[in-house]
Amino acid sequence: MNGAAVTESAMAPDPIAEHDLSEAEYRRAREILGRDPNLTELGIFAAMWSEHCSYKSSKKWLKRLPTEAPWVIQGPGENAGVVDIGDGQVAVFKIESHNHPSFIEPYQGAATGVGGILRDVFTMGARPIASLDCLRFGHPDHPKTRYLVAGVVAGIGGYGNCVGVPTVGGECTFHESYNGNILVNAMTVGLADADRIFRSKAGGAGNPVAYVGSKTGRDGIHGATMASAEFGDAAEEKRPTVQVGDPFTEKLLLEACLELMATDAIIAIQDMGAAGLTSSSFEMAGKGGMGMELDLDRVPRRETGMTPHEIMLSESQERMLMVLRRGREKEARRIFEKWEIDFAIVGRLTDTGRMVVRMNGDVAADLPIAPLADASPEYDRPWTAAAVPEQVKADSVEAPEDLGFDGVLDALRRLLASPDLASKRWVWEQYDYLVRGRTIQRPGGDAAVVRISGSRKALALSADCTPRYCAAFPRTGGAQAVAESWRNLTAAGARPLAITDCMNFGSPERPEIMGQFVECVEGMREACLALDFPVVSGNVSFYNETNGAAVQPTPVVGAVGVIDDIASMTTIALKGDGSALVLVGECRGHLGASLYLREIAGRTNGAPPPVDLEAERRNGDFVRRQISAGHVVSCHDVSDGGLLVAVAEMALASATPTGNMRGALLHLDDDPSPHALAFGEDQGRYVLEVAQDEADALMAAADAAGVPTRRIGRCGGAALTVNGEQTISLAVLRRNHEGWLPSYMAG
Amino acid sequence: MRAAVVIFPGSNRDVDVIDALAAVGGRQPIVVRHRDTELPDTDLIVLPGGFSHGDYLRSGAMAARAPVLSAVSACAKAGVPVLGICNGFQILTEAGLLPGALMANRDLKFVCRDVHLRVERADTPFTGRYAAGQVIRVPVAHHDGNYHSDADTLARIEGEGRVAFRYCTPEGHVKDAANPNGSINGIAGVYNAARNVLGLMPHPEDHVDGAQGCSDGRPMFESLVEHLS
Amino acid sequence: MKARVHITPKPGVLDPQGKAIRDALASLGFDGIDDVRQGKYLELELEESDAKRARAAVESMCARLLANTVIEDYWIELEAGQPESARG
Amino acid sequence: MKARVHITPKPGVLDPQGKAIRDALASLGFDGIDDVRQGKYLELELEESDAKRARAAVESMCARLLANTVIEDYWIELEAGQPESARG
Ligand SMILES: Nc1ncnc2c1ncn2[C@@H]1O[C@H](COP(=O)(O)OP(=O)(O)O)[C@@H](O)[C@H]1O
Ligand SMILES: [Mg+2]
Repeated sequence: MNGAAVTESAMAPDPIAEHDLSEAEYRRAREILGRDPNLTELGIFAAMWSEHCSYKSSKKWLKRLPTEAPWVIQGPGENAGVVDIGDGQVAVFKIESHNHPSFIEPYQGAATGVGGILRDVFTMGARPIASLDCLRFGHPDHPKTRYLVAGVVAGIGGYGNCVGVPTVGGECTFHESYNGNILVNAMTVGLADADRIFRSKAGGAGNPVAYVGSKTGRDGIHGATMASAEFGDAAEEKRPTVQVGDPFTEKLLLEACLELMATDAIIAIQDMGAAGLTSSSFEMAGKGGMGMELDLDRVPRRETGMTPHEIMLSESQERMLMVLRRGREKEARRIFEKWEIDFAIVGRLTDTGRMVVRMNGDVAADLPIAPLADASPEYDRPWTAAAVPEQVKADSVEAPEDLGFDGVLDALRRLLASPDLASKRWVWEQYDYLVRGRTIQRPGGDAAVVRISGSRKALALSADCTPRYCAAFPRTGGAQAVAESWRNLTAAGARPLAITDCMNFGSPERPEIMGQFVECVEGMREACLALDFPVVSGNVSFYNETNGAAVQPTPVVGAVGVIDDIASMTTIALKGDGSALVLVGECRGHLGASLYLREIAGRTNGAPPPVDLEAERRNGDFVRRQISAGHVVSCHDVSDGGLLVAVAEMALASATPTGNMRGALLHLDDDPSPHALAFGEDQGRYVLEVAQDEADALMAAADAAGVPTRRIGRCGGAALTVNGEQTISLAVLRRNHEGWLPSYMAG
Repeated sequence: MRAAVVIFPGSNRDVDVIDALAAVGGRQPIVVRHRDTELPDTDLIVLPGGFSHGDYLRSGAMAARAPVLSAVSACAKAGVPVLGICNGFQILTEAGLLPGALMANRDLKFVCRDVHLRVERADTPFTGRYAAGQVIRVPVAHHDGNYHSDADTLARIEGEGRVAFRYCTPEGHVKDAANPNGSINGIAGVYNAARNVLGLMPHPEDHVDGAQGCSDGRPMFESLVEHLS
Repeated sequence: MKARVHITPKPGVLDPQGKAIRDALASLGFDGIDDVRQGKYLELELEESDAKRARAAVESMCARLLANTVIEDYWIELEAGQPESARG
Repeated sequence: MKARVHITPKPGVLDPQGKAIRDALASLGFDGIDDVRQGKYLELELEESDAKRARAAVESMCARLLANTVIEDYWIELEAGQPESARG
């Protein structure tokens, strides 16, 4: 063991605890090594076996998710998933969380989250073409919420806009369970040629290992700061653990990597994400069953006096590790120099199966790779099943009149102005959702649509989760998240292909939280199987809790579909005058766990709406067929807030540049009650706008396919009218819908 | 039309304008890079949008000092049309080819949305296919688009009819409420004295094709094609 | 009384702007620049005329809003006749 | 030698940042702030040890890149032992 490391460990008060290794894990590390690990090695063990890198609590359950389909080219296990979209092209995508850093420093935390997910995608050889962001904030009245919203949104825009990848969609909701733990999930989708996908499996002893990108600093080094020999007293000042993003360098790194990827110089590539150099080097070598030697003296650094421990664990952003084909170093270097990006050969592959890290002529770490990379711990954590929630009967929920409101339309107005349903324009207008010129469906609809240049094709993208359903009954909530994303793609006329997921939960060490996780996964599994909608990538974020209060279970689903001909894309905006409005799917008036219940009736109890996956599939397939046959003028799925909210959103979306809107005249039955029909959140439903003279045929076709439909009214006027009596002007609805977030943010 | 698109490290709306030029002009533009000291023989030079050098320090500041700007400047003097869009506009002002400066938006946020522009004159290489006073709809996407100049300069460019576009309502009224960034006099774009150099913040190149939801930007490229043929 | 506040990235925190400025200066031929750090500079015109109270107020403004102490350091100078230069 | 460069909006040029900061401070209950101006602050670590030459170099950096004199003023301080504070 080398001198420096001994000194370091002698100085650390309790290296094991500081590194967050359990006693059992420490014993295991000793067994693997046959000796005590030094400090650097200990840091490596802790990083590789951290929940974040090893998925030790979630592995067992994630394996349950279906990951295969004929169109899946790469499932989970690489930097991003890959699906075939025809014509020799693939979509590459993944979602990732940056929750904790965004709470500490909202701008930089969110910005670097975007940077990380972009790298995951271009590491695979794909050019990023769109991003989405899923945001959950604390209660609007919580003193930190406004500051966090402002910082996170500015950070996402600040990074994505600069790199030049359009941010085309996402979510933004509020709940007190996120007061001390916001969620910031970012998803990126890229485009590549099927025969030019890059992976992280290293091969070929003797091949050089290249480091490219920003210099390494002490950013984001985990654990309490450790006094090191070099830092002594000066290091008393808490070292920064917050990373600062450099989107400009990311843009250059992206262009340089894609340029090098057009050659065949790269054997394997991996971005330096969590646990930086450690995880990237172990993963590449581990996957190839290889060994690796790293010479840390050659790692570009921007600070002096860095220890091997710090260099191995730094999470400085905008960095990549690559294994090159021997002899191609010059060519690679030339490309990175052209783009003014640091390039250094920092090691080589060996066939020893060991990671040997050297610095200052000493061996700083010498570890077997396989036991760390593959044989990481796997826990079967105890979990408890969620209690089955009571059913809330529709006729037990007060009508708006009974609550002192002027009726269904006034409840609608209030719902549209509630934080979760209010327009998120204030958010997305800070994002460049148009850069690259290929966005043909902007934020505000069901799915964003990005055209694939040189073809008639487009990708449809959506990200969804309804945490209040997951909290009420995780299995249903998990299934619902998958179903809703599938429905959003369908509503745009797309063929859903696959999903990526971001599982945001509290501590898995608590059986009830573990239970939420397990049951959400099971629900997702059922939906993925029923809808032929496999999971190709994902991310788990546990420990989202403060003082024992966990976030609502939030399994966010990011979905990708393809539209074969953009001529048959639909949007949610009403278009015709007098055309028929047809509801697809069954209406039961399910109000349990609904927004009506929470925002209007002031209660949060009840079971979430059941998700009938067979009906979901039947209804969605029917809608998609009708869209591609050209029978649908506009289409919107029914989700949060129910039917009346969906129709109102269609009317509001019809606004012309001068502010004119198309209204609708609706008819709602008394069975079970108008407000249950208006605001019930039954699943598997869509509102279609259909030309009057095609409506009967469409409904007959639905009947034949076993799909329930009913006429709910027609387009017309500049207001929403219900049952010929109640009317509300669209201008009023618009003011309420658009007004809440800007006025909230103005403080 | 032989067009050259000048790319700086951090340009990112290069693809948008290259697509637009190719679609309207029928010919793929030539790409020139920031360190190049000479430009190919060309009819039109375009500085695209993006974040050159990250827009660190000031938007467009570092790019404006790049070697290629001397060549752009020489061409501009020789009368070649030069179009700077968004970051390109910022670069042209920083380089002194256009008057004024682009400061942070009034409300200090990035803004991406469609705006309406009043075309101030239709007798330039860039606007021949529009009518003077016509209102068009194109998107903006910027953080620093707040046009500013001192009073004398402003009086001069107004007096010389060098305002190219102003933010306006759909009906053509220049009003604060229609101004996305606080630009003085609602200025969205300006010409140089000879009117062969145009800088503007909005993105006509993102509205050239019906699939993009609107094609009000297309006539700008058609105007150039017509002017140069 | 005028307060001058300087806000700079903490040592060790990446400063992409500073780095880009150094590179740009080098490409303009300005050599011999080892490092550039970019920060913010604020001038506050205060009604307060008592230096002690003014400093306390600005100190609190920095901690609560002006600086992001996770990644930034700040210092305050008061200008009432003669400039001060102590670190806040 | 260390050079400190201050870049501020010219008098008369709108400073939306400064105004936003003043409003934000007011909403936090900090009254009695007549005006806030926000500028940039750069620290340059120079190899040059001669103050005169250093100042001339930084002066030229400001004129050529660091400041946009259409909207900004700047001043330079050199720090080599004792701080200077003359306006450049
Ligand atoms: N954080 C965000 N970033 C970008 N777009 C957003 C964001 N939040 C919401 N949106 C957009 O607002 C629209 C409505 O969002 P949402 O209610 O979640 O839609 P849906 O119910 O169809 O899933 C969508 O187009 C969505 O992409
Ligand atoms: Mg939807």
